[in-house]
Amino acid sequence: MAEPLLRVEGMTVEFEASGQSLTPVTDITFHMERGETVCLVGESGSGKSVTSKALMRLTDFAQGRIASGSVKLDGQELTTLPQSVLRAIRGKKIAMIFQEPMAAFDPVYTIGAQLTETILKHDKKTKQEARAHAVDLLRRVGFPEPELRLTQYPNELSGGMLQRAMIAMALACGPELLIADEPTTALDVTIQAQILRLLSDLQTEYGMSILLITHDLGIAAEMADRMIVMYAGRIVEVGTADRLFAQPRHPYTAGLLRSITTMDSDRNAPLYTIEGAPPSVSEFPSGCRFHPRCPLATDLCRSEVPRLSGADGHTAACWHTDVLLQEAALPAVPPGYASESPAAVSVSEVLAAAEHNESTVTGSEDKGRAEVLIDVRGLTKHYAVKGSFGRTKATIHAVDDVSFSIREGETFGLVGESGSGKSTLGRVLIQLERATAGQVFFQGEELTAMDDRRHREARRDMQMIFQDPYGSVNPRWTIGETIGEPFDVHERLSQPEKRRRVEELLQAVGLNPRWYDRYPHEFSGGQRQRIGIARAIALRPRFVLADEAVSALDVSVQAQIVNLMQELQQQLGLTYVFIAHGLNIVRHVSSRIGVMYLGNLVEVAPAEELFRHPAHPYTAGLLASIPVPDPSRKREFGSIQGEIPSPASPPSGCRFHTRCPAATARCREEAPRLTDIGTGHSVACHYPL
Amino acid sequence: MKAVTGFKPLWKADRRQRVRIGQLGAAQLFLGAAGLILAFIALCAVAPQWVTSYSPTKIDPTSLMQPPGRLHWLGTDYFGRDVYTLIVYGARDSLLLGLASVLVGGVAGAALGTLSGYIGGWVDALVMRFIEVLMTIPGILLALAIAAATGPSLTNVVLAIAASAVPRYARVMRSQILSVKHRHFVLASRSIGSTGLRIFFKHVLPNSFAPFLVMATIGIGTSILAGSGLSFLGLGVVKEIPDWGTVLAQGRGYLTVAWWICTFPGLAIALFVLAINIIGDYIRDVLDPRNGKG
Amino acid sequence: SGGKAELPASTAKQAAAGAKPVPGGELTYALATSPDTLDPAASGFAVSHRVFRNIFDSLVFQQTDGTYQPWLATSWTKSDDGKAYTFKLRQDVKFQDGTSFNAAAVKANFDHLGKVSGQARSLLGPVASSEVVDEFTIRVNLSKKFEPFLSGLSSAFFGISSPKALQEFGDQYGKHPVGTGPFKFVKWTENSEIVLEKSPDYNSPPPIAENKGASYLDKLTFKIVPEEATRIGSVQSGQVLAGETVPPQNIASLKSDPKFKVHQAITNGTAFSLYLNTRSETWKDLKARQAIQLAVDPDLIVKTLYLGAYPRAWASLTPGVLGYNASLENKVKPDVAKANQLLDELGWKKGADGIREKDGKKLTLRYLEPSPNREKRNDIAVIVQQQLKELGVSVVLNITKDTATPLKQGDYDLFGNSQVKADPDILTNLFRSDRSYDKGGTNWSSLNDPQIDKLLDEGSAESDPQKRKAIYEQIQQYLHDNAIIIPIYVFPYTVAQASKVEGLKFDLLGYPLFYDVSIRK
Amino acid sequence: MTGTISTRLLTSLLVVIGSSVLVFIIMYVLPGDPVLQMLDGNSTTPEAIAALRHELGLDRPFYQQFFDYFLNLLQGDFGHSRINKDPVLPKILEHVPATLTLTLVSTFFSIVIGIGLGVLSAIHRNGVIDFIARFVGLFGISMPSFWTGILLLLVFSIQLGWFPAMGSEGWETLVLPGLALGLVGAGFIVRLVRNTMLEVLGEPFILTLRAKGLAERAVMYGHALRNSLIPALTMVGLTIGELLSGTVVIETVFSRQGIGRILADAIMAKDMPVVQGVVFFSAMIYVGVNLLVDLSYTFVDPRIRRSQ
Ligand SMILES: Nc1ncnc2c1ncn2[C@@H]1O[C@H](COP(=O)(O)OP(=O)(O)OP(=O)(O)O)[C@@H](O)[C@H]1O
Ligand SMILES: Nc1ncnc2c1ncn2[C@@H]1O[C@H](COP(=O)(O)OP(=O)(O)OP(=O)(O)O)[C@@H](O)[C@H]1O
Ligand SMILES: [Mg+2]
Ligand SMILES: [Mg+2]
Repeated sequence: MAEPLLRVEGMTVEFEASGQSLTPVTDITFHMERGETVCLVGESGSGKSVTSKALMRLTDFAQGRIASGSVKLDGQELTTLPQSVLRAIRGKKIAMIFQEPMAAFDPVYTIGAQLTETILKHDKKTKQEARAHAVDLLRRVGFPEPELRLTQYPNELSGGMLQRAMIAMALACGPELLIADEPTTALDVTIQAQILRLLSDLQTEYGMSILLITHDLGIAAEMADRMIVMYAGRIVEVGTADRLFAQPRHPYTAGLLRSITTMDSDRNAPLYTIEGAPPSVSEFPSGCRFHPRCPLATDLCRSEVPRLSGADGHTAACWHTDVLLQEAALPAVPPGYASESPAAVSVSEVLAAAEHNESTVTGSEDKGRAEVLIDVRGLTKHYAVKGSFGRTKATIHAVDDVSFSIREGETFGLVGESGSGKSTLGRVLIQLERATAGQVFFQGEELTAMDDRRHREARRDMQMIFQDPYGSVNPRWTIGETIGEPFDVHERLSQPEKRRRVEELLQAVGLNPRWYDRYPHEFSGGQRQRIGIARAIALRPRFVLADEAVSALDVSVQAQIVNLMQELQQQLGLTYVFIAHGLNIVRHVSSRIGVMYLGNLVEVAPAEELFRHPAHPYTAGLLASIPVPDPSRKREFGSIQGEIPSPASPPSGCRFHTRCPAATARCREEAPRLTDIGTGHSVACHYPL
Repeated sequence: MKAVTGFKPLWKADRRQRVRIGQLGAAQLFLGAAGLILAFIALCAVAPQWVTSYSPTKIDPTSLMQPPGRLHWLGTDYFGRDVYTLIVYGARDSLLLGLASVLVGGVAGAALGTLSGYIGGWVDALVMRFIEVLMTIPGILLALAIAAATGPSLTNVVLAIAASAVPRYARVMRSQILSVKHRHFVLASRSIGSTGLRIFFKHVLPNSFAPFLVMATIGIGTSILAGSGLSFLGLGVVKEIPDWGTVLAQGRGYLTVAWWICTFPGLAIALFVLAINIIGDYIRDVLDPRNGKG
Repeated sequence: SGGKAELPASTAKQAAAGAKPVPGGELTYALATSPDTLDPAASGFAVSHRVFRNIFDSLVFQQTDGTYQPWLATSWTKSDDGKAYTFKLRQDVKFQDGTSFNAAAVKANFDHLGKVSGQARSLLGPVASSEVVDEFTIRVNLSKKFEPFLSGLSSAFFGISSPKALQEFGDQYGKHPVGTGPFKFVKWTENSEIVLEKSPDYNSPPPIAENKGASYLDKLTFKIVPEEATRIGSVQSGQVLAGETVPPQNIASLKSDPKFKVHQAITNGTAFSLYLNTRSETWKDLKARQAIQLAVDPDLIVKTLYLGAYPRAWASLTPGVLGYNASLENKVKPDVAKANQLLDELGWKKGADGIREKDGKKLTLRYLEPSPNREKRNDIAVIVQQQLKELGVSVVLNITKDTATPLKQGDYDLFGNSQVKADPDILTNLFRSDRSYDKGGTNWSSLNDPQIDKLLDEGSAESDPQKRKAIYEQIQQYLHDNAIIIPIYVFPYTVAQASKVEGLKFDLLGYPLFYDVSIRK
Repeated sequence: MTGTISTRLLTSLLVVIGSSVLVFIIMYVLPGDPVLQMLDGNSTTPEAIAALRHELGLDRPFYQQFFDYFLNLLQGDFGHSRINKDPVLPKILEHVPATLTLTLVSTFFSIVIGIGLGVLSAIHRNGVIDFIARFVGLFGISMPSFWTGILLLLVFSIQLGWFPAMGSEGWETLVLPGLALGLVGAGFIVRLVRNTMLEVLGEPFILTLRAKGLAERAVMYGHALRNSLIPALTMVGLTIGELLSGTVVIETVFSRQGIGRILADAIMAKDMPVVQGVVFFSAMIYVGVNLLVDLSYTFVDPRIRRSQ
């Protein structure tokens, strides 16, 4: 057997920080063949990025080092090479693409300068040749006007464009190994599909190997020849994509696979979750690092580190693979895990205890009545972009003439590409901002006509969960203070009373009440999002707006939060508007879904209906862009082409006509109205599918 | 516990660990030294007679301009006063000058900057123009104007220095407020129905203080120096016991014959500024719960 | 310390003493402050005078012994009533702009006096008119007898300007001075330098000059260097050839260095003295003032601050001025016990903090002193503060740029001052009752004694030097007895120069004379 | 972009006018009698004093003086010095270049030293070099400029004779004062650049550059430094205002010409027209420099350029 392109043997990476050493990655062994696509998957913090950076010895710049093991590229040992030699390999033999294209470019140089810089560094070319090469590269990755783009600065390109440019830069010197570290997480589903297709096209063309790092199993399924699953700094499973999806040999992989929401998962059952949170680097558990969260864990797991074993290139590091393979399914709820968080106390219990001061509770039995809670009529929000002397330079049509209603107790999902106006609609809906035109009725009362004071009152009933679990809590407040703030504002509670209520809330969202006095930075993302939720439900609102409330979280944590939200909804009779770009999750939680495009609501339908029979070409395109976590259903990425136009000058007629495969002259001229096409399904399209 | 995408800013990483670990690294050593210096200076300010046995005012023609030695560690000045003793006794006014002017200028500047940044709109425009106007007025003119209003005194020097520092504080505060006021936790507080005032005092203000604090720690040093600049121009206050800056200004003519007269007070200022900076950074870290615990 | 090896010290000395001055070269001279204007009649600053003397000649010359010699005036007569002076003028002198020097020119200068406000007006006193008698004869009429008239005439503040230039430049004449002196004005870069160059046809040297023709120096540049360290450093490093007001602490090392020479020329006029405000509520009491007189120890001040380089003063006038009362020397000795006793007698009792009190009022002395610290006078204030503290007097220092306001409002108990003038009549402006500050005078002590007024008037009118002397001695005695002023020191104008600069001289007032200066190659 | 510039110009004008008015009021309110100060015991008569007061227009009511002054200013007439009757405008124009060059040179030194040390300090974070660089920077802030000035003068001019101790003609005279003044600003810049540099070095794009195989030098100076310049530039813009009047000390130490000294002298002498003129000019310069700084951002940072 020929020597593989890359062979990593027992690699351990250490970081040194003021005398303390951290080992985020331990004993990594894998290889990559030429022309092969290998996906590295795992939860956030599992060491994927560190692994990829260590391969290029980029960890050296972060006070890290490869403490042991070997990395051989083409038989050449990289771990002992001096930086000067390594520099000739970086960018030339191994190239890298990063997660956030916006942040990966130096903002003060043009795209062209940064491209040619790479070329000139590695290839003996004149400036002209380098430039010509750059133009060529940009054309390859699908830039319509490469010469023009060369002279532009990173901030002048969209995320999708930048990611293409990034790929062009990585390809500049014809690398043998391309490492792509979450290349599409920052992008829209539609763009993501475009980029992934580009990558696989280029791979065929250049015959290079790709190490694709992702936490989206859907992407892995679509792209990978082989997969590597990491957990807490160790590889737990390696195998071909097909076999790994078909028959995971490690409980963690199995759990991950189960916690994915797919288009066909059962909406009525709660999502499967791996309980607990991934451990932090400084306190990795002994033995098998997954054992605290593993339903199969035994004493052996706690004390001994399992080694990768298995046949036919499908290996797993688990003591109980055989048990896993025998059992049809894992136990639904794993037994108590050794984390500090309390065993999930039933929400209903906790809330029942706090019931006494609330008179009206709309239980789940009211769901059927389906009264209209919120009615939105012709809602419009324009932003004026101010020039000098207060002149309006441009008007951004963030939300344009949107009408729909939300029924009591339901979850209304909002989807659409980035910039389509979802958040704006949400903000105007709960009156965090004033609408430019249109009305919002809440329980029949017109919110848009209230004064500030009345608004603040009305806030009791309308709450919001923010996307960003880190930024949405005051870092200087203890979580108790944060969650208790609504009580300070609306109910003058005594200190002990407030504390009691907050502790109940903490319990309700699955946090330990003893953590009242802790600061946000001491919590994980998922835990912080629970804090946000606790704050949102503190005043027993009727309505909660969740704007990308789970987008920033890991899949497994996402599932925990979604379950929590749904449980709360049932207990408290909440009505949600759920904004997300993960379509699968929206489908799972929503009863009805609205699709937005460039400020317009283009389609509204019950969730199942929308997914099964999308009527708008845009909806159909969106759905087609979703990667399916099933390697057996690999398809062509048949997604929408191009990018969303600027909301400052939206296209005439149907705003989607510029990207619509079925657009006609009529679409260019006449804006379609949202019309009912039966079974609560409305669409704004002249030619619904 | 925290998920990290890409490399986190490194200095942050190591600072956090530095504080967490609490082991005796170079940083702790500096901190300790800074603490000692400040404690000593504070002692000088409160009870100078404990730290030296000489009189700061006794004029002694028999020991003029003696170089540093056993009797006079840092030498004597042109009045025959012990330089070390001068520094010790001068600490009080120097501290007063540094702290009071930062306090006055800082409070005024922070208030203006806060007003400007938080309210925005025409208030912002107005305040910022005023700040700019203030910046174009030369410090000496302000010093004179203020001195003229009430006669020359330490208070006036403090006011003058404070007045010319106002723009700096205002600008720092404003930009910080501007960046904090759009943070999500502010929006979150608004979304639960908090009033503007509440949001301001509970969320915006506490989170805007760090850069201001850094600025203020530097400001203490510059204020002492501004005092010496005024003395240089003859606008300072002549007191029985001069502050460090004044000694520096008055002793400069003796640099060639008695370098120690104005070098040691200068060193005293430098050490003080250094210590204040180290402590200032430390306080900033401690005030930030992200660094203080864990 | 040792001489240079290649040039034995003796040879150098020989060259200095024997050889004729070598013409040529440029003298750079560092001034401590900047002149305000180069229009002699418009200025009152000593520093301006130092520059004027080179551009302008005067009608008469006052010798260091106080007598007068002809200069631009060849001879003069005084009328019997002492109110008219007639001058015969030199006929061969030309201004630097080519204008002829004559009686009309002198008259133009007298007329110019009325348009500006400098020291010249007070120096010349009651000048009523001037008339051209013939082309080279001029008569000046005074409204009353004024003995210091010739002294005023000899001052460079009444250096004779070209009438053409006066006419031509009007308001701006101060930037374009033209005289008959040995140097003509080239340029003045404000705050930086004043450049003069040799006037080649110069033929009107003062009587004491050794040189008779054009100046030896081609160029004379005054650099304005306010910072002491820079000024002295520049002399030491050779960047200027000479610099004025060497601080006492630098004198010793410069003196011992053979590469440099230090001159100390006593400036005449009034000694630097502390003027006690006799109108002050607290200090109008003679005993109180005497206590101060006994408690302040000028010897200590002179020894500490000036390292003995400045002589201690005993009387209001400096020793070089006519009428100096030498009998006052060593008359006072510090006597704190007696001073304490005097204050006790007045009922000022020491309080807990060591400060005396009476009727709940603390015994304070408001010490007014202009800033910056010229001639270390602010340091004197600090010493006096310490000395008086022992007496139980709290001295409140008001050291400020703006002395005008407190002076005008009388908000001070003590004010330090010295003045430069060759004639004892200087005391009129200092002590005559009508010469209060707000009226343009300098009666810092707010003295209001008809007897003194009378003596001052007599002094200015008396033409017999012996009688004059007696009058001024009497006044000084009075000032001492009544503890009006406390004389501290006599200011020696100190110049450090490179040894190769030769022939630098000083006049009666301590002003440098550059005409005879030459630079050894 | 043009819109922004015109707005900036307009507000700048407002600032200049505002500062003129404020200075006028300050000068008016300042106690002290300019006439008495001018005569200062030159034994003139009360009549002469009154005449002078009248001549200077000081006997007129405030509003009249105020309007007269600004009406004249509108016609470009800055008036005459009260002390020596010099017309103010030429006087200022004569001195502005010296101050401006000094300011520029010292700014140059600030930037070179500040950025140099700041970068070194960031690159060698927590190392010996870092410590030294930071200490030098702090020392710059903690010693008054006259002290450093005199020290430089004693060493480089008097001992070594490398540079002249005084004067304002020729580049040689700019070195020492520029350095003395520049060290102060450098101290601030070191601190600033170090922080931003470290921040920038933590940015993801730095990793990209390294992943491309670029040499460290290119990463540090070509990319990280350029990205760290904006805060330093802002700082410079702000300190220039302070520098203009702050030059008086250094101008005095090095016997340089300059509006700093003119201003100080004029303020002490209550020479209102001169004070007004100088402040007017330095306000203009201040405003102009900050305009330039803002514009220069756009050269350093394209994000600002194109977004306007
Ligand atoms: N420079 C560093 N110094 C110290 N620790 C580091 C450093 N870089 C990363 N780590 C730690 O290593 C662990 C693994 O990080 P890594 O970035 O590889 O995770 P990841 O799997 O890529 O996660 P994500 O999906 O969030 O990108 C994290 O806990 C992180 O805190
Ligand atoms: N305050 C504002 N001022 C100006 N424009 C704004 C403002 N807020 C939003 N916009 C613009 O309005 C449009 C809609 O933005 P919005 O945030 O509502 O989109 P979104 O659908 O939530 O996108 P994402 O998925 O990225 O969150 C965007 O083009 C955005 O740039
Ligand atoms: Mg990562
Ligand atoms: Mg959004």
